[in-house]
Amino acid sequence: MSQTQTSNAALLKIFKQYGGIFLSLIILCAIFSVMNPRFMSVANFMNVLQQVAVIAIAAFGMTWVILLGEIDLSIGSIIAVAGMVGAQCFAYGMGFAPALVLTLLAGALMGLINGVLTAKLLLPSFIVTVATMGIYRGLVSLPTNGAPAMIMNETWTAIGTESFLGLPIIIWIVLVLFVFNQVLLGKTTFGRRAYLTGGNREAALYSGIKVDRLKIIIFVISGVMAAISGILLSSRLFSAQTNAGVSYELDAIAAAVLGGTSLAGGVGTMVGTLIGALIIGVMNNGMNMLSVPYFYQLIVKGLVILIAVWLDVRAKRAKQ
Amino acid sequence: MSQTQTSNAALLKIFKQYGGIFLSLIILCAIFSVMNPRFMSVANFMNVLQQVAVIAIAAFGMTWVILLGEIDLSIGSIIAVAGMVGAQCFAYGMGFAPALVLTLLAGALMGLINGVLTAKLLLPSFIVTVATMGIYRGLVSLPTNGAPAMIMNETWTAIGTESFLGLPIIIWIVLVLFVFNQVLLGKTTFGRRAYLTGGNREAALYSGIKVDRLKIIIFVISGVMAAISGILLSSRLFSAQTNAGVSYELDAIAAAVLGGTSLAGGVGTMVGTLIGALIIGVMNNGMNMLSVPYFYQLIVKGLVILIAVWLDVRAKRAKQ
Amino acid sequence: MNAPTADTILKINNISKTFGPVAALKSMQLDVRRGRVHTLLGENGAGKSTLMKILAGVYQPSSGDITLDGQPYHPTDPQQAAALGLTIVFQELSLCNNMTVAENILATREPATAGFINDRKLARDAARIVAELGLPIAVDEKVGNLSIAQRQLVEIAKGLSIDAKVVILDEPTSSLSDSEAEILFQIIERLKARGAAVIYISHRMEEIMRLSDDITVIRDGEYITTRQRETVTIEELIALMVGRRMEEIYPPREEAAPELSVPPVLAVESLTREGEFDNVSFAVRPGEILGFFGLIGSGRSEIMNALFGMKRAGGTVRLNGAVIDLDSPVRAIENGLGFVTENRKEEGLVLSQSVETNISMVALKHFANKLGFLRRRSERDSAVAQVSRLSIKTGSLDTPAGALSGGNQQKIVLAKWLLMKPKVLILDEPTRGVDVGAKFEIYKIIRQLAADGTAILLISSELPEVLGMSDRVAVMHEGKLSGIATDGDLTPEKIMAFATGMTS
Amino acid sequence: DGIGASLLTQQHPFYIELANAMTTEAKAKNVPLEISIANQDLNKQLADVEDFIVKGVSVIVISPVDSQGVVAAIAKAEKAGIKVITVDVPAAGAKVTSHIGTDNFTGGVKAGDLMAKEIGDKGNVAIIDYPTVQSVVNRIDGFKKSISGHPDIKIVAQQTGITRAEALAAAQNMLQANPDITGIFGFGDDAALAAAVAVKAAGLENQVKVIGFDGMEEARKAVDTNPVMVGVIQQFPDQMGKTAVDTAVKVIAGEEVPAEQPIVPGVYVKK
Ligand SMILES: Nc1ncnc2c1ncn2[C@@H]1O[C@H](COP(=O)(O)OP(=O)(O)OP(=O)(O)O)[C@@H](O)[C@H]1O
Ligand SMILES: Nc1ncnc2c1ncn2[C@@H]1O[C@H](COP(=O)(O)OP(=O)(O)OP(=O)(O)O)[C@@H](O)[C@H]1O
Ligand SMILES: [Mg+2]
Ligand SMILES: [Mg+2]
Repeated sequence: MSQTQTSNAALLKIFKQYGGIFLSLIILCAIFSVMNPRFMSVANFMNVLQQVAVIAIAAFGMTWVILLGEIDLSIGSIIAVAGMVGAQCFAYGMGFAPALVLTLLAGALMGLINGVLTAKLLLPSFIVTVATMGIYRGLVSLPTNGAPAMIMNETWTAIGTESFLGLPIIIWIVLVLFVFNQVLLGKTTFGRRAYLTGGNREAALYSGIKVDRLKIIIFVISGVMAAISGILLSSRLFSAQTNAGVSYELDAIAAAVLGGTSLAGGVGTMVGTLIGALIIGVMNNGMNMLSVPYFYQLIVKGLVILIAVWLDVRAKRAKQ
Repeated sequence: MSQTQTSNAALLKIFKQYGGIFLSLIILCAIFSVMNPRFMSVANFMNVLQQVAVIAIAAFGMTWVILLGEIDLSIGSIIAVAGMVGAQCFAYGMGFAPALVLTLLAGALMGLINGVLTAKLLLPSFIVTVATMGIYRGLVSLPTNGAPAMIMNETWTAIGTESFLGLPIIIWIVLVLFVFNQVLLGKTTFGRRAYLTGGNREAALYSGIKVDRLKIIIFVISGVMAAISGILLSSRLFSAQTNAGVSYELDAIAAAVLGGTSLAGGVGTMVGTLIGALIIGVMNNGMNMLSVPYFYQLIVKGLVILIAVWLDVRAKRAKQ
Repeated sequence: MNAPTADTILKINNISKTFGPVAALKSMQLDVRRGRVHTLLGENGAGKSTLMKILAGVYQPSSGDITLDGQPYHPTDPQQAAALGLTIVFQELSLCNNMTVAENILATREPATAGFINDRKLARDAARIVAELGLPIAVDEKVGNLSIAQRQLVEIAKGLSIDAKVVILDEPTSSLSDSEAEILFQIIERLKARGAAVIYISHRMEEIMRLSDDITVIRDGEYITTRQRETVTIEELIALMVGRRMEEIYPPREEAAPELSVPPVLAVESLTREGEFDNVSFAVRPGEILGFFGLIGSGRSEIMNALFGMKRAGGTVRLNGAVIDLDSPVRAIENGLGFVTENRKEEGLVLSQSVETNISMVALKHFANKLGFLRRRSERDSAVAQVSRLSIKTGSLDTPAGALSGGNQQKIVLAKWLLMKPKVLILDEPTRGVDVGAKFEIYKIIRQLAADGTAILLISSELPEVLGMSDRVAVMHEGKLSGIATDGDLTPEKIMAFATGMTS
Repeated sequence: DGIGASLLTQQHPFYIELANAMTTEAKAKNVPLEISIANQDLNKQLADVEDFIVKGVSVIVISPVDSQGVVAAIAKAEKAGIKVITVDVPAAGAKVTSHIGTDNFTGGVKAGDLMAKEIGDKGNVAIIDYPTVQSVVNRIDGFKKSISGHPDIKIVAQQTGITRAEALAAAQNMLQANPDITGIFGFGDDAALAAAVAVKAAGLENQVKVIGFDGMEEARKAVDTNPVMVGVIQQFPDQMGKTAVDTAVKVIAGEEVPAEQPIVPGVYVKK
C-alpha cells in the first residue's frame, strides 16, 4: 500500500469514525466565520491552536486514563505544580535542561502516586485523584506562600512565544505529542493492552496482561502530559501561578469524551480527543471574537457540548 | 422486637458496616479534642453540623445518583441557582411560601433536564452534567449580571439563623432529610429498585423496572436536594451568590464515596454518606480551630480522605 | 404444523424480529399446549432466546401476533407478562450481585404496604419459595458470593416464584451438574402435573429426550418442524437442527492415549487452599486428556485458578519435573499453561473488541517487533487461520466479539489460547451453552491438540462429555480428590459414586 | 482572645501582602493573630468566622468575599459580642466597627484618566473583567465613567479573564477581532500582565498600551521595563494590613476608632 493511499484511507476512516463530532467542529467554524470574517484567518487558527494546546495535551493523557475506565482529576493541580517546579529550579539558579528534567520527573512522580494508590491499594481513582488534587494544589503554594513566581529563563519562555519554521513551538509540541500518543495507542502492544484492559480487566488479567503495571504506567503518562501542559502554560505566562489549571481536568475530560472516549473504558482515540479539544478551543475563541458576555459563553459552551455529544451518539447508533 | 433492641441492633449493624469510616471519624475527633479542648463542646458540635449541612444534603442527592452508577456534577450550580431564584422571587415581591415552592421547582426542573438527557438521549451523565454545570452557572448570573442579590425575607433568613427546641433549624432540616432519604432508600420499593438498577441495569430491565423513569426521578431528587442546600446556603448568607457552591459537587461525591457508596453503582447508604460528610466537616472545622494554614489544610484534607477510604476498603476486604 | 387443539394455551403466528440489519426471527410459529413440555431446539444464534424475550415482553416483535389462552397477548415488559400468566428464567443471568438471594428472587414483587417493604416477610416468602422448590440455597446470602451454579438456581427460583400458566426455561441447566438438574426436572414434572405449559431450551440432548413432550426445531430464525418426542431420535433431531447428518457426538480417539509410564508434563502434589480444596495431587502427560468431574462447588475451578496463578495455594507444582512457582497468570503463560475459563463473557473475552483483537490477545508479543510495534499483517494472517481452522462464524474479523453467538464466542476463547501453543491447556466447561454442532467441532479440536502432544485438563459438569472425551477422569468431592478413574472405572456409576463421596 | 482574620484568598499577591503586613504588625504589637483563608467561598468565610467565635477571639478582621454575603458573618460575630473590622471590600448595609479599604471606583477613574492620556484622547480600548467580584465591578465602573468623558474613545470589547491564562486567551482573541485596539485595561495585575503578553505575541507593541490595577511587585517591574505596560493603579495592602491590626488593637484596648479609613490608590507610571 502506498503512502498516499494509506493517508487517504486514513482520512476516510477518520470521517467515518468521527462523523458526528467532526461535523460539529465544521459547523462551529462555519457559524463563527459567517459572524466574524476575521475568524477564518491563519493568524487566528494559530491562536486557537496555541490556546487549546494546554488542554489538548492534558487531554491526551486523560484519554489513556479514561480508556482504562479510570479518571484523573488531579491534572489541573499537576499543571500548576509543574510550572512551580520549573520556576523554583530557576530560582535556585539551575539551567534550562535540568529544570525541564526535574519538572517532567515531578509530573511522573505525581502520576506514579495516583497510579500506585489506584492499582496497588485498589482505591477508586476518582477519590484518589480528588484527594491528590487537593494535596498537589496545597503543595504548589508552599514555596511562594500562594504568590505567583516569575520565570526569567529565556529558553523556557521561548517555548511559549517563539516559532520554528514559521509555526509556533507550542503547536509543534502539540503535534509531536499527538503523533506520539496516537502511535503508542494505535500501533503498539502497549496501546493494545490498554484497550484490552479497559474493555475487560478480568479477561486481560487471565490473558497474562500485567494490569497493575499498565495502570501505573498510564497514570504516569497522564502526569507527564499534565506536566508538559504546565510547562507550556507557565512559558506562555512568564510565570508559575499557584491557581493555574484549576478545573482544567473537566475541560480535558470533556475533550476526550466529545472525541468519543467512553468513560466505561475500552473505547477512544487520540484523533477524537484532538477534535474534541479543538471544539472547545474554537468555541472559546469564537465567542471571545464575537464579544459574547461571559455568562452567555458559559451557557453556549454547555449547549454546544450537549449537542456535539448527542450528534456523536446518534451517528454511532445509526451506524450499528 | 422492642424499640430498644431494634435501635441497639441498628447501632451494632452500623458499626459493623461502617467500621472503617466510623473509626476514621472517631480518630479525627479524638485528635482534635486532644489538640484543642474547645473542639469537644456542644457549641462547636452545632457549628460543625451547620457547616456541613449544605454538603450533607447535596450528598444525599448525590448518593442516589451514584447508586445508579451515574454522576451529577451540576449540583454546585443548582445550589447557586436555587438561592438566586429565591432572591428574585422576593425582589418581585413574593412571600415566603411561593418563593420556596418556586425554588424547589427550579431544582426539580434542573434535575429533570439532567435526567431526561441522560435517560432518554442516552448521553453519559458525566458529560451531560459537566455541560449543565456551565449552563446553570451561566443562568444564575443573568438576573444580576453576576452580582450577588440580597435576601431580606425574614422567614427565609430565619432558616439559617434561628433555632427550634434548642436546635438550629438547619440541623433539623438535615436530620429530617437524612431520615427521609434513608427510609426511602432502605425501606421502600422505590429504594429497592434503585439498588437493583444500579447493581445490574439489564437485570432491572428484565425484571420490568422502568429504568428510564427511575433514573429521571433520581436526577430530580438530586436537583431538589441541591436546591434545598441552596436555600440553606442563601439563608445563612442573607444573599444569593452567583458563585455559590462552586466545586461543592466534589465534596458531595467525596462524602458519598467516603461513606462507602460505590461509583460503579448498586452499593451505598445514607448513613455512610452522613458519616462521610461529617468527616469532611470535622476536618475543616478542626483544622480551623488549630489554625492550620490554608495550604496545609488542603494537603491534610487530601491525606485524610485517602487514609479513610483506604481503611474502609481494607475493612471491607477483611470481612470477606 | 398441527391445528390448534383445545389444549393450546400459547399460539405464536408469523413472528419476525429484526435488530437493525440482523433478522433474528423470520415468521416464526409455535403452538404450546397445557401440561406439556415443549422444547425449542436450534443451533447457537438460531433465535431461541429472542423468541422467548418477545414472549416475556423484553422485546417487541417486528410483526406477527401471539395469543395466550385465546386472548391477544402483547406484553410490554416482564411484569405485565407475569401478570398475564407467563414467567421466564432467562439464559443470561439477570441477578444483582450486591443483593441477597431473597431480594433477587422477589425483585419488584416485594411484600410491601404503601411502598414500604416488609423485610422479614420478604425473607420468609423467599425461604418458602426456595424450600418448596427444594433448592439448596440460603436466602440471606449475597448473590455475589455464590458460585455460578448456585446463581443459576437463584435465577430458577426467581422465575418459578410466579404462579404461571406458561413457564419458560432458557438453558436452565447450562451450568448445573446432574444432581441439581435432577431437582429442576422434578420441579418441571410438578409444573406439568399442575397443568402448566413449559417451554424448554437446552443443548443437552439426553435431557431433551428425557423431558420433552413436543420438540420444535428452528434454524436461522425460521421454523423447521415440530415433532412429538416418541416419534424422533436424537440423530434425527440433530440432522434437522444442523441441516446435515452427524455420525456421532464425540469424535473417537485416533491415536492411543499415552502410556502411564510416560513422564508427566504437569505434576501437582498436595495442592491445598483453605476452605476450597485440600491435598489435591494429580499428573497429566503430553497428549493425555485428563477429565475433571464433580458436583458444583466441588472446587474444580478453584484448583485451576490456583494452578494458573490467580489464587495462592500451598503444595508443589512440577513442570517437566522442575518445581515452578505459579504466582501469576503471566508466569503460568510463560510456563506454557493455557486456561479457557468457565465464564467466557467475564473472564474470556473483551466483548467490545474485534474478533481479531481477541484472538491475538494472549500471543500478542509474537505479533510485535522488539520495540513493541504491532505487525498487523501477521496478526491478521493468524486470525484468519484460526477463524478457518475452528470454523468461527463471523461477519468479519473486525466484528466485535460481543456480536457473535455463544458457541462462536467460545471458539474465539479457544483460538486465543491455541495461538500461544500451550503445553498444558486447561478447559473449564468449554462447551457450556454451545450447540451440538459446535460442540463436535470443539471436541475435534481437543482431540487434535492432544494428538499434537498437548496435555489437556478438561473440566465438565456433563458426565457424558467427560466420559466421551477423557482418557482418565479425576473426580472431586467437596474440595478433595475422591478418585481418579481409569479404563474399567470409566462408567457413569463408578464416577457418580466418587463424586457423591460414596466410595473411599 | 487575640485577632481572627478571615481573608478572601491566598492565591493573589495583594492578599499575600495584606496577610504578611498583618502578621508583621501583630508581632510588633505582640497580639495573637490567626488567619483563615476563605478561598473565595462565602460559605467557607462564614464557617471560618463561626470557628473564630467558638475559639473566642476578641476582634475579627474580614476581607469579605462579597460585600452583601458577608453581612451574615458580621451579624453572627456581633451577636456573640465580637467587634468586626472589614478591609478591602466594605460590607453593604451592616455596621462594622471600622472599614479600611481602597476606593476602587476612584481607582478605576484614575485608570481611565491615565488611559486617555496615554492613547492621546482617542481610539478603541478593551477591558478584561471579573464580573462576580464587587470591587472589580467598581473599578470597571470607574474606568467607564472616566472614559465616557472622552467622546473619541470607544470601548469596543469587554471580556472576562479571571486567571492569567484565561486573560491571555481573552486578550488574544479581542486583539484578533479588533486589530485597531490601542488600549487595554486589566481589572488586576494578572489580567494586565497577560494582556501585555498578548500584545507582544500579536506584534502590536507600538500600538497598544496596557494599564493594570493592584500594583504588586511583578506589575510595577513590568511598568518599569515593558514599554507596553504604561501604568498601574496601585493599592497599598501593606498599609491596609498594618492599619487593620492597629485598629484591632485599639478596639481591644477600648479606644475609639474611625468608622472609615480610606486608603487612596496611587498611580504608578514609568520612572
Ligand atoms: N439485542 C440484540 N441486538 C442485535 N442482535 C441480536 C440481539 N439479540 C440477539 N441478536 C442476534 O439475533 C440472533 C439470535 O440470537 P438468540 O440469542 O435468540 O439465539 P439463541 O438461539 O438463543 O442462541 P444460543 O443457543 O447461543 O443461546 C443472533 O444472530 C444474535 O446475534
Ligand atoms: N465468586 C465467588 N465468591 C465466593 N465464593 C465462590 C465464588 N465462586 C465460587 N465460590 C465458592 O467456591 C466453591 C467452589 O466453587 P465452584 O462451584 O465454582 O466449584 P467447581 O467445582 O468449579 O464447580 P463448577 O465448575 O461446577 O461451578 C464453592 O463453595 C463456591 O461457593
Ligand atoms: Mg439463547
Ligand atoms: Mg467451576
